[in-house]
Amino acid sequence: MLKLSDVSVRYGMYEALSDISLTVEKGELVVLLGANGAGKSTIFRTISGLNKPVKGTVEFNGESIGGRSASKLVKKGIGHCPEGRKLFPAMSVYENLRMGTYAVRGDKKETARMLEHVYELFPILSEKAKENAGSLSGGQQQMLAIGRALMSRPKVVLFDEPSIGLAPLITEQVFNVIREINKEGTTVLLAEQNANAALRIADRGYVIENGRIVVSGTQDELMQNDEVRKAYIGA
Amino acid sequence: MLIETKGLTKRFGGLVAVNDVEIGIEKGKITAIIGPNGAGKSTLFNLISGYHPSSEGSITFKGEDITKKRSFNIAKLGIARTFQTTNLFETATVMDNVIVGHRLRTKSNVFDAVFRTPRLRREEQASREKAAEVLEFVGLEHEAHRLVQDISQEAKKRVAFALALATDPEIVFLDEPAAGINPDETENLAALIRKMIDRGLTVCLIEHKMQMIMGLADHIVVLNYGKKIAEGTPEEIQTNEEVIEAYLGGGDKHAEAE
Amino acid sequence: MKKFSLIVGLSAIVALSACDAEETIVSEEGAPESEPGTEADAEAGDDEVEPEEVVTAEGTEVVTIGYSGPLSGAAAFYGNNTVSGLTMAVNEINEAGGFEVDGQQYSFNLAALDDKYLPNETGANARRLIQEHDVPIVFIPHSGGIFATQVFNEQDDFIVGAYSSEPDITAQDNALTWRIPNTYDIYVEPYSKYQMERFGPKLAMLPPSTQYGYDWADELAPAWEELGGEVVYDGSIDFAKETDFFTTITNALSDDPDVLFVGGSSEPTAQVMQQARELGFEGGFFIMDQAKLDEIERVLGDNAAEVIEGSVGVPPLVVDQTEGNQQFIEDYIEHYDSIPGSEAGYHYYVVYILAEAMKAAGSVDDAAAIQANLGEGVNTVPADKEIYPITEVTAEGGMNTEFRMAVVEDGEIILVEP
Amino acid sequence: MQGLKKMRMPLIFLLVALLFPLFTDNQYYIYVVTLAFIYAIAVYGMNLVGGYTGQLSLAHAGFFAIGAYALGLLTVDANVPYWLAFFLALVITTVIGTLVGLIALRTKEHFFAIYTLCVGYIIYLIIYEWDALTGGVRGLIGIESPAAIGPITFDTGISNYYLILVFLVLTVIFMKFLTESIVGRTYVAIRNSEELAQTIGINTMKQKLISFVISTFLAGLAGALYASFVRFIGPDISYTMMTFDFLMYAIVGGFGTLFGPVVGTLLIVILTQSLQFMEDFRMIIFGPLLVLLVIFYPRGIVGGYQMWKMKRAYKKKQRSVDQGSTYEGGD
Amino acid sequence: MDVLLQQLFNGLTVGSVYSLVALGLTLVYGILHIPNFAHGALYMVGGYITLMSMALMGVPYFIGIAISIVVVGTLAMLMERLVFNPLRHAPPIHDKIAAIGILLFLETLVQLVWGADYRAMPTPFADTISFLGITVTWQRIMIIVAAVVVMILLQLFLKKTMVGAAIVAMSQNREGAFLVGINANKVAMLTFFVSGALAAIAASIASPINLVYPGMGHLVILKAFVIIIIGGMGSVPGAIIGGYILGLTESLGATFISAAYSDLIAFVLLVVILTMKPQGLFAQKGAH
Repeated sequence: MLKLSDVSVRYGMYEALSDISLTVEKGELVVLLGANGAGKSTIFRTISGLNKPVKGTVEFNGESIGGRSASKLVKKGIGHCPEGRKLFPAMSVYENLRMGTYAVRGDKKETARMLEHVYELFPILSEKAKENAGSLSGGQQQMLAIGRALMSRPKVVLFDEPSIGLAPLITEQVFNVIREINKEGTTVLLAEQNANAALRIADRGYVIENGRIVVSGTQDELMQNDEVRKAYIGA
Repeated sequence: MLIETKGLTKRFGGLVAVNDVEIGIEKGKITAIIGPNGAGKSTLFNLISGYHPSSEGSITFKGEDITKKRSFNIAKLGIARTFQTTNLFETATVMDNVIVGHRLRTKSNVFDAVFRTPRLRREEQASREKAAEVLEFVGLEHEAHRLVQDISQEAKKRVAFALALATDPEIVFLDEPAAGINPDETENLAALIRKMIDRGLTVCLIEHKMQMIMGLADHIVVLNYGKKIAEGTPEEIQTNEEVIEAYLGGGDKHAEAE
Repeated sequence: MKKFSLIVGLSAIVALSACDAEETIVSEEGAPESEPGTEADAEAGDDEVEPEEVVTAEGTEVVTIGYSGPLSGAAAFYGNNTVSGLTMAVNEINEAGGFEVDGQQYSFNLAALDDKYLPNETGANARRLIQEHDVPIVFIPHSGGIFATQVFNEQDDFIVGAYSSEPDITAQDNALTWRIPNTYDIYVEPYSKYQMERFGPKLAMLPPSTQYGYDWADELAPAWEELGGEVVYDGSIDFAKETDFFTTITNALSDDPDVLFVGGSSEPTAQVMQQARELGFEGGFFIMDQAKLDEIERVLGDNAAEVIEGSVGVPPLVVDQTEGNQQFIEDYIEHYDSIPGSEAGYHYYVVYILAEAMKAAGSVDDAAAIQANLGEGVNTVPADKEIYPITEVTAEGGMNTEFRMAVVEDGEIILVEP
Repeated sequence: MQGLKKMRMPLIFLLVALLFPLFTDNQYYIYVVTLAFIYAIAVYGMNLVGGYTGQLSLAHAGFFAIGAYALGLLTVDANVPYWLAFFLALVITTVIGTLVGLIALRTKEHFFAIYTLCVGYIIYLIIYEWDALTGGVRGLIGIESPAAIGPITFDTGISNYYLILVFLVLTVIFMKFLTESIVGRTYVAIRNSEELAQTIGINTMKQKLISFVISTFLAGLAGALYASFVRFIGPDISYTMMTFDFLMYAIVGGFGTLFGPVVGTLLIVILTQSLQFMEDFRMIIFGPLLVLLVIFYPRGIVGGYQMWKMKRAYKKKQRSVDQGSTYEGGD
Repeated sequence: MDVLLQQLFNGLTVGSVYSLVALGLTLVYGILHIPNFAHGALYMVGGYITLMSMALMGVPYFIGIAISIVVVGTLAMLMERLVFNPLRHAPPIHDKIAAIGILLFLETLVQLVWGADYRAMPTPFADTISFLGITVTWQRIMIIVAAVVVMILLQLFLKKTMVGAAIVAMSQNREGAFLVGINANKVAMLTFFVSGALAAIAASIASPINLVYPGMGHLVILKAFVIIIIGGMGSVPGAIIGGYILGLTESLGATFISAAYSDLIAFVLLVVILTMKPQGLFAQKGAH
């Protein structure tokens, strides 16, 4: 459903991604592992149209989308829950969720259904619907970010390090929700530094180092692989 | 210990970015500060270099309390730093960028400048020589007259190093020196950092490229959630359960049990 | 980028060379042997801001007269009015074949430059007019520019044609200054008497915060009090700064004045008067001589009659028709499609006086002689060109006029003769 | 040798400036060029704090006016001897500049620009409204020409021209020494990144203040010269539009370059005069020109030229290095 | 006549105008972080378009305002496209200079086309009414009512419609806005349009009680800057409240302190505030 072939991205002179090829099948939960700065976020930003590849193709459902603008891609069904959440701090929780439907606004019924669903996944958001996003705790903000990404009814969602700065208990809760979302049929691509927790819910994974894919494999293969560990702490 | 912090804490609103951190940086050694994203590493740097005032705790440099000092005064004491993103003066030459680094060791004022006093001439000469010296040190002597916008990313990093070195520091704090450069270049930078130690400097760096860190650092401090969770040699860190958990995620044992 | 630098460079060169080219024409024109006519015409086109060209009489020597005033910027309207009078007179004289001085037939050329109301620009312009046109006189319609020029006009030997009723201008001990309008002090007493009698002794002052407005106020306040009146509010109103005149007018009216002193350009004056009426003011308006009752009437449209009732001011030219100015008013309306104000009227008139003074002096370039013969000039201007009843030209170079006053009674603008 | 070669253009310019009055007896040209020189001095002030230190100050017409009014009031109302008044005018401007700078420089970027814009407006309003002191909208009449220094008198246009040229040349030399020294480099470092400047040990607040004060000093100097040259001043000289004019001169010539202010000011002032027949159109050209310049050529004429020269020189040097000739550390 | 009441009312009138101008300025600042010095020129053009539509085409007042909204809104949009968009990566000093360039251009253009003289704008609401010892005209009531209506409509637009909310969203987090599918270019253009429209409305309703002339935007824009600094750069409620505060302060200040220096009040207020709080009173958090 999502396919990157030999994608390279540059920031000025620096090649942030070199010849990245990866695929995500419909319904899968795929995880990207790697240390900070390895290139995970750049992959995500390239898929969702925030960065343009200098080389290679990005395909979504067979259609080439490399270089398309982010606003068009959201419409096509790519949801992106970014690193750092990128919420609208002075808007209420409800308004943030409503903004999530921006690309697919119009269908009021679906929006209402989706809102219901997000509140189901994260009851706390329903409780705090009228509060400003900026006043929420880190975990709640992460939930809101996930919820907002879901509001556009994406076919595939990219979660970029959703566990950052979250207490372990909350992290687990977030991962459970991600798994649930995946089970409901949404394809998920997850970038994590929290490797083990991520692998536990993933079908497959890729390990990124210095902008390249160094290892890929199924959940089990990666769990046994020392490369994962090396990619993180250099040993 | 060249630099020591005790109970160092920084709060931004409700968020505790650095929480009761106690670290010591040994003279002539490479100390690395690592930790997952958002662990508070950069904030720690900002506190030590006087860029943010700390909420609690103390920082000493050679036994002197520098907690309340402003950044430019801290620089004068011999503490230099670089930034994650190098904000150099792009449309000036490398040399011009670096010369000003020695400004804090000079005393010339507007009066000296306008009347070209001997002091100014002396200090300009010193600044220029210093710049040439540090550029040679970082291996950029041949790029000295190019514009910064025309040199490579790695060379820019070196310019930033040179600028920091031109302040005649005793200790240099490097914030993600290898971010945004390719693996080969990373190697070269690591060599440069070692060279700095050989010259008697002390280096403290934040870095995410673990291979580089593990091969380079003498001492590693690991932060997570603003707290120091471990410190030790690279070997110790690599086998430290808590560190592995911080990086690879909770439930490691749990996962193996499955 | 390179391409762009090329374009910028080229345009700079073109501009500079254009500037050179212009200078060439000017110097040729300035040379005595140059043939007037075609070149003078081309010249006029260059310097003239007015789209209109000055005509030149065939077979005459050309005397260029200078002008520097606000032709752009906030006061451009005023500046253009002044120029319109000059232009009209110059054209008339030239069309009639010019004028004869000492056996030689001359025609006028007008070089009008813009100074945006800025004194330093006036200084530059005056120097330019001297250098490029060797003008015997420069007309300047604002006191800042006049003062800035008085610094060097004696040295450079040209007359300042000062259109300003500021008394200081003739108090500068400058031998080559010709003050064109009357100083405003002659209006003060009769206007005051009339209004005090008709409405009462309480005066609120709300002149525009311009130099002229302040000058007037300074003259008026003591005169009013001398007549037994009382100044209950001494303020000013800044048309360019105030977002809402109501605030200031409210304050001016808070002590229930009988008479309100207002003025400035006609549009804002009308606005102030109307708003004063809106705020319930029922007294009379004492209108400074800049604003024209007829223009105010026109701006106000339907409401005019009740607003301007009880006003006293300078008679509009159209009301103060004499044998001398009737033709002028008609011609002006035909030409500019608007009613001439006193700026236009005076500037029209002074060109005729100047021509006569030149005749009397027997020279078109001896500034001192021309200045000395201004009084003679006034006397010899043909009666059908006498726009205003000038009584004298003082030793300091100030022209004084017969007193005139217009009042609004029962909705009619009536001329009160002395 | 090399230094002389580098200064060739400016020296030619200086020579032309020195000889200019000998070739023309056109008082008008001399007057206009003198005015341009005066403005250029003020533009240098703006250039120092804006172009070098990176703080866009929009109060400069205000300081220009303070210098002018201080001189005018001291000579006209207080009858202070000219050169003493001149000196005092500079002191007054500098003191006010210091006070404003102390407060204004606490703000950054947009706030600083807006703040200084408002300060400039306050100065204008005070000059405009306080007519007991400043003569208000009437302005000040009859300001003295510069008093004679020994046998040299300044009562003609040409002598004023030379006097002001001397001040301009002094200003340029001052700026050259200042900006090319490590002191000036400090300012550029602040423009480039205040954060970085602090970490290399620069007390940015202090340095910004010094450069701001110098810039107001230059504005005041220009104002004082203006007052005694035009000999009449009104509130217009403190209006925002005057600041915008200065800014335009600086941008066209090259913001943050040594000769930009002279080039920009002379070019625009002369252009403005020669385009007088199209008064109304001028801003229609200059407005978009300003916009185009900042979009495509932010360093103006001089900056663009320098960039081009520098690149060419580097290429040359590269070539000579490639050819194995000895490397010479120039500059 | 009750001076105090009358002045309160006057302050309300002026404050309404200030608020509308400040609103446009604050919206643009919120989105693009540009202090748009050319906003005063938009205000001025707004006044002229309304006046000239009425004078030259003979359209009624309200149609004139509508034309003005469209024209000035489009002009503002063009400004964004042609000038500010190309400058978005330039140092912050550049967009300020460019804005000044636009200001000079527009002012001269208007002057060239329509002359520099003061012009009065006729209004269909010239009648006066008196109550509680104060006198008002229908035009003034119209100003206050129209301003409130426009503010409510704007608030509804920003709160209730997705397109309007996109403006707010983008001012709070640019990248977050991209990720929910907001097109940055479109929103920037829309914001400029709205800001131009607000300036046009403000000028059109204020002109009948004032005058139309090329310099009419100078002081208004300066004061609008003061307002948005006081109210928080980018804050919509701040602009509204700040506008009214300034309007009332000025009219009372002119009465009880000094008429000549009443214009100074705004600037002194600003200087005092920035002296104490260099980041402004309500520095927005998380918006940038």
